[in-house]
Amino acid sequence: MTVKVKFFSLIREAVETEELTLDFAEEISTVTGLKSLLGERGEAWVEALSHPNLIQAVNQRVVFQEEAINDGDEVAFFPPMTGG
Amino acid sequence: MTVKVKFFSLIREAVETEELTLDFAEEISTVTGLKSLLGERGEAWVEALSHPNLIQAVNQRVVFQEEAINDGDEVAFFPPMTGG
Amino acid sequence: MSVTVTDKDISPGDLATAFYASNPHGAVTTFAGFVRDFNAQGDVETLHLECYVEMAERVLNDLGAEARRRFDLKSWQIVHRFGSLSSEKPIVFVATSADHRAEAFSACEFVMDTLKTDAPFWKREDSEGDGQWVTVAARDIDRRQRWDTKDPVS
Amino acid sequence: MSVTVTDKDISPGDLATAFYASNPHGAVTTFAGFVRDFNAQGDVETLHLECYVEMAERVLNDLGAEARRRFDLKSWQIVHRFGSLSSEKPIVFVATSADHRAEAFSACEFVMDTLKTDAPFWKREDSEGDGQWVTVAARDIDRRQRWDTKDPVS
Repeated sequence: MTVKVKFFSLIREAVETEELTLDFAEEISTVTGLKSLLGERGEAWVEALSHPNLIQAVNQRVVFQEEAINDGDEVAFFPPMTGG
Repeated sequence: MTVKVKFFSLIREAVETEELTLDFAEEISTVTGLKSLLGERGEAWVEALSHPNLIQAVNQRVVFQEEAINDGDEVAFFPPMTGG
Repeated sequence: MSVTVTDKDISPGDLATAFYASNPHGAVTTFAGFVRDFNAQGDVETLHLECYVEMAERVLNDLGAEARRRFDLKSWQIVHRFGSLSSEKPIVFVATSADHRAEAFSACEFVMDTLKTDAPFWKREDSEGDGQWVTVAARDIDRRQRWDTKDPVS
Repeated sequence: MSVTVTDKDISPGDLATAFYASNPHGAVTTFAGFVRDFNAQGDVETLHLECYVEMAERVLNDLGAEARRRFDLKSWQIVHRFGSLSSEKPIVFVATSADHRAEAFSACEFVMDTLKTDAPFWKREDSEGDGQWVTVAARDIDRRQRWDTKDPVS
């Protein structure tokens, strides 16, 4: 399955990555599964993705981390928003 | 003493008067006294000045009808305001 | 920090533009009130606003000063039209500027709620050969009164 | 009924003027937020706003639609800047139009309070060679939460 992953703000800085397109054999069923997979990239990734205030979005909507992921989805990780 | 008196909206229409400058010998001490004096002008005046929601202002400030009037003051009578 | 009471047409867009230009700082809230579209209300042709001009200027200046003190405003402006207005014409423009949006919003709403019942304007709806004075809406009295008891910002 | 998310400068005066022109009806509230004057804060030179553009457009469109439904709006507009902004530049413009001012005010404040915490923008204060991410203010979280329980207009 293919998943696009985006990172913003201090999460982006921590993993030094803006965007990834993953095409993996394993079936990843949830955001939590995706986080585990990304954690294999190193300690910085594990730390960033276990940030206590981490927010995740699937297809531009904020979701809980048990949210299902499907082929073609766009997932994003970021800290609390500070717009306006 | 000299007092300028103004009337607005339906009070103005009822007494058919926009503005009066009164120069009278009697000493009028309060707004109530002025209303009594104006009431001598006829029934339309008595009625208009006993309107249940009548508001009175002295020198451009809303006051109770016991408010004192002094020489040179500007007094106004009008119904509830509907601006904005 | 200014009050304008005028029988000339006002332009809320120009007023907002000028206010932003002189106060490019923090939070700015504006309110503009327009004459309703009379078409829905039958034969009303014109809204006439009678005004006790000297008192209106005094009341609005006092109101702006109170809003500034109560909500810690950086700046404020109140513009109110009187005279005859056709459908969709602007009647009133209020702008408030503060460090934070809570104060700017509350101050602007406080000014509008208060001027509705405390500034000496009287609305009359004119149709052909006939005029009807507008009476005070109960909701306007309620909205005015809540500022007597409420905390400055809530 | 429009959302604009842009890295170009915005002009709240022009936006207000255009909104008034297309909605000369009833009550219009606007809010404009500007970058604070950095001089008081030492060596901050620029405010940088990072944005997840596709999500911001979706969130703001949903927010405008919710405000319209909840406050019976006639019209609304949300414009939000991202990228680098110097002191006093406008960041955000919101306009709401309704039959009555209570709804216009509440809707505009609801949109601002909600987009602060729900729209994917992240502020960073940049000084020479250094950047500091802005953290969420407790008052912004409080102001967001009151809309979860409050009546539409109070």
